[in-house]
Amino acid sequence: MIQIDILPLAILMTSMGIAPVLFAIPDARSRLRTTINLASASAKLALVIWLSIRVADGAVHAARLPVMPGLDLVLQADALSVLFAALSATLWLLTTIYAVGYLEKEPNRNRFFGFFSLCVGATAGLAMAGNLFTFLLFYEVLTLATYPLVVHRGTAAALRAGRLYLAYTLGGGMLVMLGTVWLWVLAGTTDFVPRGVLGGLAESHPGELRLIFVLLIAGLGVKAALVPLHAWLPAAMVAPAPVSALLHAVAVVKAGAFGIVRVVYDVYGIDTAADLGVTGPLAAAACVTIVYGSLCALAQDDLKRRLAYSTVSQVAYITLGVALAGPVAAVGGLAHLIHQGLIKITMFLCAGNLAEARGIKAVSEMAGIGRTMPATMLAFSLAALAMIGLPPLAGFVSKWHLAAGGIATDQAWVVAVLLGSSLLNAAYFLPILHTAWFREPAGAPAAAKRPIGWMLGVPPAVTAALVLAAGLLANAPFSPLGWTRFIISLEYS
Amino acid sequence: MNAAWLAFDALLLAGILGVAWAAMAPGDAFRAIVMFMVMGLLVALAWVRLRAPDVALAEAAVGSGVTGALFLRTWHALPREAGRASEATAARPAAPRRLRLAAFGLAATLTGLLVAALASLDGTAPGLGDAVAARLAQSGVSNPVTAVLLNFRAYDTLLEVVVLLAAVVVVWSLDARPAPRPVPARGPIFLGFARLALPVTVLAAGYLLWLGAFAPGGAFQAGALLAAVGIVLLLGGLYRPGSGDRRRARLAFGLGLAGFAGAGALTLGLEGAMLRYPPAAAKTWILAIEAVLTLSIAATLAGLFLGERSAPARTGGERP
Amino acid sequence: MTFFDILGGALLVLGLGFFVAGTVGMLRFPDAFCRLHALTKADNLGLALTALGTAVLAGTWSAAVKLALIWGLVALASATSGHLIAGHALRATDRRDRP
Amino acid sequence: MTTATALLYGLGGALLAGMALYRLVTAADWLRRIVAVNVLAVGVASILIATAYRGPAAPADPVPHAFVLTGIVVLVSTSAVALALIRLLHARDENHHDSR
Amino acid sequence: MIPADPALAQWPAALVLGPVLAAVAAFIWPRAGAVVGLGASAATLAGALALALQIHDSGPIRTVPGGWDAPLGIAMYADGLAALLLVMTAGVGTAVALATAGAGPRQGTFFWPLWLLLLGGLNGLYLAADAFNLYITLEIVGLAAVGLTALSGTPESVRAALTYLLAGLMGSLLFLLGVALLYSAHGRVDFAGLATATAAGPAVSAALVAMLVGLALKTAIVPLHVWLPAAHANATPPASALLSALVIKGSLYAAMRLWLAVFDPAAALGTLMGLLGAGAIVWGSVQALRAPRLKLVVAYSTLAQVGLILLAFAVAGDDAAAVAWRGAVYLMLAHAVAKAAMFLAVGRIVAAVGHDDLDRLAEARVRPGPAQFAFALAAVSLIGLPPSGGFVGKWLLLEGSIAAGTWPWAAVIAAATLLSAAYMTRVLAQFFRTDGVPGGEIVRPGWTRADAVPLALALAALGLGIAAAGPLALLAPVPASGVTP
Repeated sequence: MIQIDILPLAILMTSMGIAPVLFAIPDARSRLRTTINLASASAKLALVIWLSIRVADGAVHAARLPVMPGLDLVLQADALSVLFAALSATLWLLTTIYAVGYLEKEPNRNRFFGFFSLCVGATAGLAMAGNLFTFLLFYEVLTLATYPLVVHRGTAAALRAGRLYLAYTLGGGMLVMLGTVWLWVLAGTTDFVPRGVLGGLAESHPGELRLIFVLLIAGLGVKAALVPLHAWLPAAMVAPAPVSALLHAVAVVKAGAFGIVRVVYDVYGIDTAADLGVTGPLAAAACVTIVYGSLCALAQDDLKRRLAYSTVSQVAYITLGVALAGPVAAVGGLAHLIHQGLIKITMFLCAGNLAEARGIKAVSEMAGIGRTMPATMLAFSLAALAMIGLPPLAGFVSKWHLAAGGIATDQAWVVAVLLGSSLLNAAYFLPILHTAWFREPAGAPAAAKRPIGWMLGVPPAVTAALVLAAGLLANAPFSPLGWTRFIISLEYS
Repeated sequence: MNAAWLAFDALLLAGILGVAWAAMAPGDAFRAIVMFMVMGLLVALAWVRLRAPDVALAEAAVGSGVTGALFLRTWHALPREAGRASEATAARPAAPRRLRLAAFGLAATLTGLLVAALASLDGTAPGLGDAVAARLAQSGVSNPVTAVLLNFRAYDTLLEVVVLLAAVVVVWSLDARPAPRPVPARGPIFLGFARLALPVTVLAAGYLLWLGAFAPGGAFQAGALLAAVGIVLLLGGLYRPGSGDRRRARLAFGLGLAGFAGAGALTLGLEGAMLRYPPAAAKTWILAIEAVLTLSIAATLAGLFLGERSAPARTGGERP
Repeated sequence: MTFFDILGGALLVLGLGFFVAGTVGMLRFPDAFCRLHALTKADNLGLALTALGTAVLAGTWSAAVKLALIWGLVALASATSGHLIAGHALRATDRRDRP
Repeated sequence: MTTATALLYGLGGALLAGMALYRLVTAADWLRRIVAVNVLAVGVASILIATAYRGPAAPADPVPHAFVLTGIVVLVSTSAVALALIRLLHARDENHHDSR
Repeated sequence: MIPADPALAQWPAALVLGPVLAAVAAFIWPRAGAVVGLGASAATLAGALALALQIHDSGPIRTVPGGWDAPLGIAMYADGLAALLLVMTAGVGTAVALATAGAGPRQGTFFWPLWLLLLGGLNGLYLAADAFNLYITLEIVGLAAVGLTALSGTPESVRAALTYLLAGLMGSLLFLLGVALLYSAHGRVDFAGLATATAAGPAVSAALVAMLVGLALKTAIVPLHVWLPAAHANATPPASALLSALVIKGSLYAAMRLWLAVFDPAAALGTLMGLLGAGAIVWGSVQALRAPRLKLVVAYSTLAQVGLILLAFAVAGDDAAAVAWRGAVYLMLAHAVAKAAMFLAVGRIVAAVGHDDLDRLAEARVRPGPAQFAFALAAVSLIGLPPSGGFVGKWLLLEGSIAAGTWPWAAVIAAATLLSAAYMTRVLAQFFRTDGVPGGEIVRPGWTRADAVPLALALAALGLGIAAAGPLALLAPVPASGVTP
């Protein structure tokens, strides 16, 4: 039966519904487009806040539409949904402002913003997906909507990156589909239910369930950029800066990580997963990714590539937190979903500003830039330090919980991994800061290409502030950490 | 006696197979066409032997006659010069050995399959002969084949007429550059023959149509005869279509189907089932439909023979 | 075996003979004209005798009339077609003779 | 098959079909292929007619006869289209030559 | 002998008679062609929808035109499967007719009667419950299709039409051979009787083989596909749309119907069909990846898509098979809509760019955005990505093969998805590529009314993925062993 609930539908439509409008608006009418964009983005943010309040009160919001016998399209808002939805809504607003400024006078803006809002809409759908079927649907839509953004420049390099992106993500999508269908055939349901839906199947069909788990995680791991499925992410940095922000912070990699969380917690259930012995390998894979990503980052001179590899490593923290199968670690992992997003978007927006203002793309070109672009570099440095895990910044909070969780579930080796990766983070971020602040520019500093308007300046500043706040106010109820604690209290009741 | 008949059948069959092979053999196309027509006549003979006079008539008139005429017209339109003939008519220069082997394999498989199938039949399948005989009285006609064609399975026949119309639509949709037109056969002797033969043929066609109700014959055979009349008129230049005739021709082509399908719609409305005639008036319905069909079929066959656009525009005369 | 059966059979055989003769001529004679000559004569007569024989065997007047009609038409047709073929052959030879 | 005669003609039809298929695949020119298709059809028809035969005494089954009648008309229609296409193809080629 | 409810009984016959009569009118009065054509198509769509609702509520409808019941008479049978294809045909046809309404004079003159004959023939084909009846409808469809192929009048199209005609003729004669064998074995050719007839043997299996091979020729199942690429790639866009969206579905449906309703083929034969399907997927995709022309890519993708549908024949197991069949039918539906959209979009693109040479598309200065968008949306459905009809069909097919435990087929389906994504991306990349343009500003023509139809069809293909519940409800009883006696 069809079940209608305005709130989730409205949140979906605020970004998906306007996409056709944005497509139709000719390039010239940029003011109209911007107005629509910002209006809907703010509206969405407001709605998500409203939703989070309702969910905190324990209200249930669900809309469903039957598609195939027994398989419904379900939009259902629970605490975990709100976490992801809030992240994407907030960052969408900021990224949109940034993108408007960034893409001034470029061709195909209608196409760009149309697909951009489709992406965010798909993300909202992913966040509120009430079952694996719905999740798969939006997972693929996200892939499709992102491709035109990756190849937006229309250059040979962009198209190469696009092909790589599609090859990986569609392959991953196919794996998820196989896993989902198999699960559906086996369990007769794909619903997300806290603590899992498999019931007795774990005893009767352990082998099949393990295979399905591998299929699902491999498929989701592509977007989450788990090594060795990560190659598309560094390649995709040819895309414009707002798109990088979208890929790394707002939508894509997060979708993968979020999916892993859903599968482990709400399909298998953390205990069942642990019993099936699939969490251990997952944790191992996460650790490998953490270390490998950081090592690769060390070797990059191109700023965006270095950031990309750091994402590979950082997103694995989320997976790790989930895979450690303990409440504390889980809090750390989920909190990092938010923290990493805030941190990484700050860095990419700053990198974009450097490129726009001074044409700086490589670390080696950044000598002395701290003096010419202090505000930008201040935000960047803050984010970098947070990423390294300097107290009391956001990164520290999540890493601390991860470590504590590792110890709690007596897997102390995690601490070693975390320390190692933090050292590596320092090893590839501190040189940047050093070059930027303390090095003399070799020769004359690069000439200014264009001034940084408020549209380019404000968003990174805000995100940087959020990074600070997320760390300082970690114990406030609606802080990322606080909300994560709330979620985990449900999962580990 | 029986053995003698079997011998005759075997001989006839051998003749058919031989002529058929000759008809398909590479070499002079004209010879092939003539052989094909001969085969048609022999086959008609064989089918008379198998007590299928209606089909034999149709095969002789349509399968051999009209088709043969179509072949000859096309052959006539094609160039004789070897070099270009190959480009115009050849799909492939010649069959390489591997292809021939493959083809032989295919053919052998098909024949083998069929022989096995036919040999396995023990003749227990009753067929529908008795069912037809049982309901023949209600059908309105006494020739069982006509009863099947226009009453029991009239829907099939309706669709068959659709095929006929589809064919003429397609042929007329192809705008060929005026292909050379057959030599108009003039001269007193031909004219005399035409004056005498054509009316008789028309008469014969009418006779066949009327006969169809209770004896071998019917709309298609009659239509074929009339078509022949038309073709002779056109070939002989006794009748030259003008530009205005094109619409009239379309009308004639469509008429049969319009009538038949119209009857279908009418019965659907009146009787609640397509082509279920009022029992009392079945024969009237059938004959009416057949009459319209005959004219339309004749026109259509002639139209197929003539082809579109070229036709009215073209003026007779020697080929270069 | 009545007299009519024998008569009819005999006529049929005779007609068949003419057909055979015509066919042989058709195959053996050098050019179109001779072939036509052989053919038309043969099949007119041959058909006439065959038709007559069949009529005798059938033994009804209506059948006889129909057969007569058929014979007449065929005779007409063969004469005409013979004429046409001859004309074609003539033109063909002309064309060949032309330098 | 009820009688030897029917079987005989049925097998004859099978042979015709086989021969036609062989020629259809190997034939070098379109005209010959259309001839082959027609022969194939005659082969199929012969099988139907043979099926309908119930011996010299009994009347034959009219339904297969109706099938064959329909088939003959369908085939002449299709052949007419094919031949018209061949003529058109030739005309086009000729234009092609003239344009050279 | 007389159907239960005469009012009901009229639908099937009317769906055949209507288009046929309209075709005659459109042929006799060429000037009225467009009006008659559009009107008849729309009316047929309405009728088909009404019939579908009727069947959805009160089950299959069986009528006997002529009032003589089978086996002597001919039965018409309309179940959910037939109804679905009727709606599909009339729907896609109406859309294409709308797109054609403004085409050139010659097309105008002859397109309409040909299309209406095709429509009538297909309707008759879907409703046929009698092997010989099915044969004639196949011939109608075949002739009309050849006419549409040759409509563009180019030498290539004429040659293609001739090859197509010969292949189709060969196919229908093999089918007729099968009918003859069936009659000689069972003494009847109505599906209901054949389904219940006990006597099997060489004749029946020979009939099955002959019919399947014949239909495979008409459906262009690899390796019997040689005629298709040339025919579909050289016809006019509307003709290509009709040919690839509807015509091949006719013979495919016939094969499906016979498979389900008349014969109960050995599992081995099913596996063989599956293997053919896999071969078709690989061959079609590889050719699409290498094809130099846009229209050829689209044409070759048809081969692969048909191959995918064939996999349903291979999935055994009762429930699993039912699911797989539903998936196959839904794939047919989705492919029809999406492929029509795609060919129309290609037509628009070629009109704007002036050629369909794939490698030179990136250099084109004109970028018809709406048409390219429509193409992309259609591609989404053809690849089988959500939300689209293609996805739903693929899901059901996967579900069937996994439920039946036939893993190889699941793998083949996955491979098919990725391959189709590969060759579609090959085209899309050309649309996005802009750095290849030799100097000068890129021209981006805005929306025109002519873009509406392809776009609408493409969106409909996506809509099939959301609103799948209704159609699938119609298919619920498949395979209720096809025709109930």
